[in-house]
Amino acid sequence: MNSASEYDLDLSDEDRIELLRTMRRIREFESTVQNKFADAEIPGFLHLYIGQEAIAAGVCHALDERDHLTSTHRGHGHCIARGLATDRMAAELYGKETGYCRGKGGSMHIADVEAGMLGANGIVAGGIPIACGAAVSAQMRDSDEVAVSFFGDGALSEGAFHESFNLAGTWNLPLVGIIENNQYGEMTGLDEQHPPAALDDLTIYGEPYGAARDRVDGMDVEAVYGAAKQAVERGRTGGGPSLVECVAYRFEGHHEGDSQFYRDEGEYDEWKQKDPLLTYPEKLIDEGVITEEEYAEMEAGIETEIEEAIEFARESDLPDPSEAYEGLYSEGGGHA
Amino acid sequence: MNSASEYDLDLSDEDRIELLRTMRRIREFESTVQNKFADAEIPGFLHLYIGQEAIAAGVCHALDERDHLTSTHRGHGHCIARGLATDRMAAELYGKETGYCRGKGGSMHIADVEAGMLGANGIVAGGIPIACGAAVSAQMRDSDEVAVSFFGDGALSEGAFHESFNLAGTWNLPLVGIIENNQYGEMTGLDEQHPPAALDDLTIYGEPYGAARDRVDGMDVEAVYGAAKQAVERGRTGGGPSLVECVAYRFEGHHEGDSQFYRDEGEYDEWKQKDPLLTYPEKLIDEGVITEEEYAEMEAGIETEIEEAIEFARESDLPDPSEAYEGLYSEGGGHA
Amino acid sequence: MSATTATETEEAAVRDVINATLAQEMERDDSVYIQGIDVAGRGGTSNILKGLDDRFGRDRVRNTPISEEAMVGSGLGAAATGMRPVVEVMYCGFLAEAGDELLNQVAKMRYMFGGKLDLPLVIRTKNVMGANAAAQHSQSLHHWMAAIPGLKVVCISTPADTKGLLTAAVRSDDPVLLFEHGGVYNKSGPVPTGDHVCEIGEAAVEREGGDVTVVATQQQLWNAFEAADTLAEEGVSVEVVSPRTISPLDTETIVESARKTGRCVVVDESPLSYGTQSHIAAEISEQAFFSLDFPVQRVGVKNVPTPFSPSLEDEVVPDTDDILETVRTLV
Amino acid sequence: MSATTATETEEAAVRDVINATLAQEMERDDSVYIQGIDVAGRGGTSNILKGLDDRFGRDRVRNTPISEEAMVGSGLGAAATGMRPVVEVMYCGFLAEAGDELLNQVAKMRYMFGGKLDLPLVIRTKNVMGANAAAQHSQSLHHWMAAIPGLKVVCISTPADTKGLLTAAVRSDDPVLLFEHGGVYNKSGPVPTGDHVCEIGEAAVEREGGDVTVVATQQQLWNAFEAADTLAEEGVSVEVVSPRTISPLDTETIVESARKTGRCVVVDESPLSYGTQSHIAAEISEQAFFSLDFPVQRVGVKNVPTPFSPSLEDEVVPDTDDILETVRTLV
Ligand SMILES: Cc1ncc(C[n+]2csc(CCOP(=O)(O)OP(=O)(O)O)c2C)c(N)n1
Ligand SMILES: Cc1ncc(C[n+]2csc(CCOP(=O)(O)OP(=O)(O)O)c2C)c(N)n1
Ligand SMILES: [Mg+2]
Ligand SMILES: [Mg+2]
Repeated sequence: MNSASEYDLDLSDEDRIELLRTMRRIREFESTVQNKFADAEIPGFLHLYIGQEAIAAGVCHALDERDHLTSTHRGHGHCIARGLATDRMAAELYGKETGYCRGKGGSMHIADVEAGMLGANGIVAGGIPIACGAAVSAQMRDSDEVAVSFFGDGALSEGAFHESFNLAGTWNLPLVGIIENNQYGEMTGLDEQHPPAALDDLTIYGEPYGAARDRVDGMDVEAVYGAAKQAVERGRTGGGPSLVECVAYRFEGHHEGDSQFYRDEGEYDEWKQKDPLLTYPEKLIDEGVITEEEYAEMEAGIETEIEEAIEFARESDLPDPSEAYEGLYSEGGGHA
Repeated sequence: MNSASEYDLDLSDEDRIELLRTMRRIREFESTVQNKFADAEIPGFLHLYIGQEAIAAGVCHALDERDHLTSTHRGHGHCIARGLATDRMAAELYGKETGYCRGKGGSMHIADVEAGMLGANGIVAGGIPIACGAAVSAQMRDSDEVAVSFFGDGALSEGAFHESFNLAGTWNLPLVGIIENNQYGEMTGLDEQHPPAALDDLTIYGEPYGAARDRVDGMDVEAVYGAAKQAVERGRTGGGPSLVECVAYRFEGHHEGDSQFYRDEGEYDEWKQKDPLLTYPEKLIDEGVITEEEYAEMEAGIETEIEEAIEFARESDLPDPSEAYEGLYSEGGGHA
Repeated sequence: MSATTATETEEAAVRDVINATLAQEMERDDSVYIQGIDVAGRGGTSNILKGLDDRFGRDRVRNTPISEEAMVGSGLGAAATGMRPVVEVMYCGFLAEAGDELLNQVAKMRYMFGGKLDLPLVIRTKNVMGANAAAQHSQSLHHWMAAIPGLKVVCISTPADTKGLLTAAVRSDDPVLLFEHGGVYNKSGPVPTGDHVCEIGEAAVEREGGDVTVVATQQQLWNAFEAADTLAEEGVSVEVVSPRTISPLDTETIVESARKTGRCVVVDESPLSYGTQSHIAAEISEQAFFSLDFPVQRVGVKNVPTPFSPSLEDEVVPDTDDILETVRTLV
Repeated sequence: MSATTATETEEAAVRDVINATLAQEMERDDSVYIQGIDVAGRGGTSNILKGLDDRFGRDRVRNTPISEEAMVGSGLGAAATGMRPVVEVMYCGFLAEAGDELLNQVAKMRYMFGGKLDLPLVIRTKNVMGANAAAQHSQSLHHWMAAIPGLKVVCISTPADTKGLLTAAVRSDDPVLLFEHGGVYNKSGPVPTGDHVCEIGEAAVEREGGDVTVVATQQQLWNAFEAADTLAEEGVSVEVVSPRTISPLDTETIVESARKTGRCVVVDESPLSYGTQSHIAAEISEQAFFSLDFPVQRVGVKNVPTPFSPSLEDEVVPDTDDILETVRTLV
């Protein structure tokens, strides 16, 4: 597993502060909506990203505006890292008409295609073929765009992953797969879901496809950035697909309401030591990149942002029931 | 690519004659039905196995009665090697009520579950999950049965292959995959269908699953037998899944009617040198295992067998139209 | 053979009946086993299977990787070779991941092979509507599976049915897709205590009535009961019919009721185009044509995926008011 | 907007019209490309695409590995990012391999994302019945796709339709599933020479008549023409309606014809249970109820997979005689 030191990083102080800010914004958004969900303000499912912030932040920092990405059921972090607005995200979670999907999608389906965000996805591995298609499109249009797909360790067992990477290998597509290994698929550990041969290094799944393989500390945002940058660069310059495993941990339940009966004793505490929102601020403060005061200020600003986002969501209207019949087709609704 | 000499073979003269006989019977059956198809006696599709006989013969020789197998659209060879009767096979091809499927299946669906033959399959990779399930069943019943799935190089691009082998690796199932690499999927060469990383050794697709990998000369029946025996033994003794690539060539079109525009100059002739029905009889005669006369006699007997099989098929009745509504469920037909 | 008559009953919720019935069948027959995502530990996506792993061991309650093709396909292979698998597909929308296995393998294997092969395979899944789970998780897909000849499709609605139909499904030598429903798991009612088997392919007249027939499934059956109560107060006598099996459909029972009342409403959560309602309405319209006073009315989803927002989902998913309103147009 | 009126026509077979229309659209718009198994070289499974690879290059006529999920899913991703893919799925039964992509991604993406996203994706596939191809290859599945809100489903039947509907499909900003038919590829007829676009969602009255309405699709439309000729000789005037688009269905045109004739037969190759016929019959029965003299009759497959043997397949697949027989019960 690679740490940041294995990569040739080009991060300025501003960049590093930006990485921290992104992670902090994700964490704040997630903790806040977690509370609102507990208060029954937010309907439906909620899969929190808490613990995995370094992955979204590190990867998205390596992307350009022109790139495309697909996400998962655990997608808020990717959206925020991609630059989506937290108020419209919150509004979507609340099912409001001001949300990114006008309330039609909710937590599992936030998308902003104009921003290159081809959607969260409620289907495990559902985003991978779509990203693969964005990579085909990028290649055919002779652009140097790259398509990045985020997915969990569990998604590696779905045929959709294999067919997409096989196509990407065959066509030499600019597709970057980011495996977020958070140790579990739902409430089942990795060892029940993968052959022993794969457990130590999930990127082995990319071997037949000729994907460039990399395995990094997913709790270290700079390591993730380093790996992602290499993979993206490779895609951009015609080097074909890559598969990057980010080894991390999910601190909350699979979804809100999960009793978390399955965690091993001490496991949580051990991982908690590596929480990027403990370690990275500390590191940047230690290294003098940011002062404690500045960080506190950043945090306060973010708290305000998220509070306002929630306020925006709360105050927005629910869509008019008639909207249910709009938006299915280019010409509108669904009646037939 | 392994030749026979890499394996510890335990073939008696009788075994070797049996292997020859099986291959010869497949070839005779195939050439005969090819003619009958050309004469429009046989309806539907016909995918011939000519050129690949050594694979079915070698693999099935390594199996016991209690084992299970699944086959493909190109399945006649597997059926014959498994011991199915050529008359009931021919009858099925003719759509007659005496056929293995009472005329309901035809060439692409011959099955004899009692004989452990879980069916040809018109869906590429369609048999693999089924064989995987037979392997689950074998394991759960504490039997030492093994499930063997034959499939083409093309099937490796289907999600069904990957999900099945991933499960087999995770559960350590007695599943043996036989890749019949005949250089083409339909009319498209391997290089358009697989990433460069896989072209030299298709068993790389089994790597993430921890499958034992073996690659043999699929034109050499003894080599195939040797590889299959190892893989089967491994499955039988709790060693988990294997993936064996048999490198071979299909001498006829993808299906009858194929113009074969896609073959490279000289390619056919080169492979023809390795035709197991030229080389193996020669070898056994050279080595004194069988005399020329005995082989001629064998051939004559086989010709008679297949002629009679065709006669049986011709003389059998087409199923009564009312039979169309029988056999859908345990209690009978399909009306509802 | 008709539904076994069982006199003793006890009150139970659908979710507990599923658990108890599976336990009963696993006890009865060693070849019955369960596989699916998180079926051990968590007890399946709705915790329905809680405790079965401890009771029957991890060998018979098997967590699979997230691989629906392999889950369903291996279930088929195991069913063909001596086992009786019960596969859980968490949400019905995930059935599509095993589309080939369902359409081309499970449904066709016996027929294609000449009818000789028993395939005792049960696939349990659930329809979900009204839980703000959005389009991929909020779906009703029994109609989609019923459109495939070769699959028996059962929808469970009441606790008693649950026992009878699940028992029948596990004992059946044919592939049965059992659609549970997220909105029905916590419904309680009397359940026969003895051996109770409902014939697959038999509908039930749940309430007798003379004025209007309401054919309804799952959550909508409970809405239909509610509507029938309200209408009874208004002096309208509603006959409520539960198809129970969607394929093969017991048209006889449904048509008989339609002939009697001459007025029918079919309520289901599939889309109005090409959904269950259309087929049931077509059968009634054809076979009870000369007895009908009014056209058969269909209540369902107006051909959109299920939207997430409560205000939208409430609009889209039929409720008791929709049934009331529709019945009132007929009387 | 109605079908463009084009006066000049030329005789052509459906297979050639598909080829020419795709060529026309690829010429017109650089973002149109084709992908599928063996589409280059062989020209697709029925050689329909012959020559397009030479003309437009291998970059725009792309052979894929045998990976339906990736074929359809990548088509979707490309459609969402500026391209207009035309994906060939060789036989309609293979659609099930891309079940998730069709049900959960292609059909729902625009809606789930709030309606903002154009998805100009065409999926061409073919129904096959009557070719002794057995259950997995001999299927008719337009009803199965039509049951998914969010997919536009088109069935082509005549050469003129082929041009009009395929052109519309490629230019559409919505996902369109185009069902071709093995038994229709070689049918010839007049085709408008100019730009010819048929509105998706509009049925066509192919022949006017006053006594009976026959609604028929694809191969069965040609059988219906034949039946109408025979019946005309017997003095029965048949109106033949081609739905053309199966979803969204033009119920207006169909119901109007039913109201006029009062007698209807719906002929299609989907199963009688939960097939196209049931939905069309339900719509007619509901909307033309008071104009109908007899119940709507459905002709289709009696709920079995397609058997291989000619004697069995002939029994199962509707033919002109079945139409004749059914119409005669109504007059
Ligand atoms: C096709 C499909 N099967 C099952 C599910 C149910 N499901 C939702 S999340 C999940 C676990 C996914 O695990 P992983 O990919 O590791 O992502 P994580 O939740 O750990 O982020 C499962 C099984 C689903 N959404 N889609
Ligand atoms: C799911 C699916 N997709 C496509 C096809 C069409 N098809 C039939 S055979 C074949 C080629 C298979 O290639 P391979 O697996 O190498 O087997 P071979 O024909 O060479 O024996 C294809 C694409 C199919 N039958 N099933
Ligand atoms: Mg995970
Ligand atoms: Mg091949």
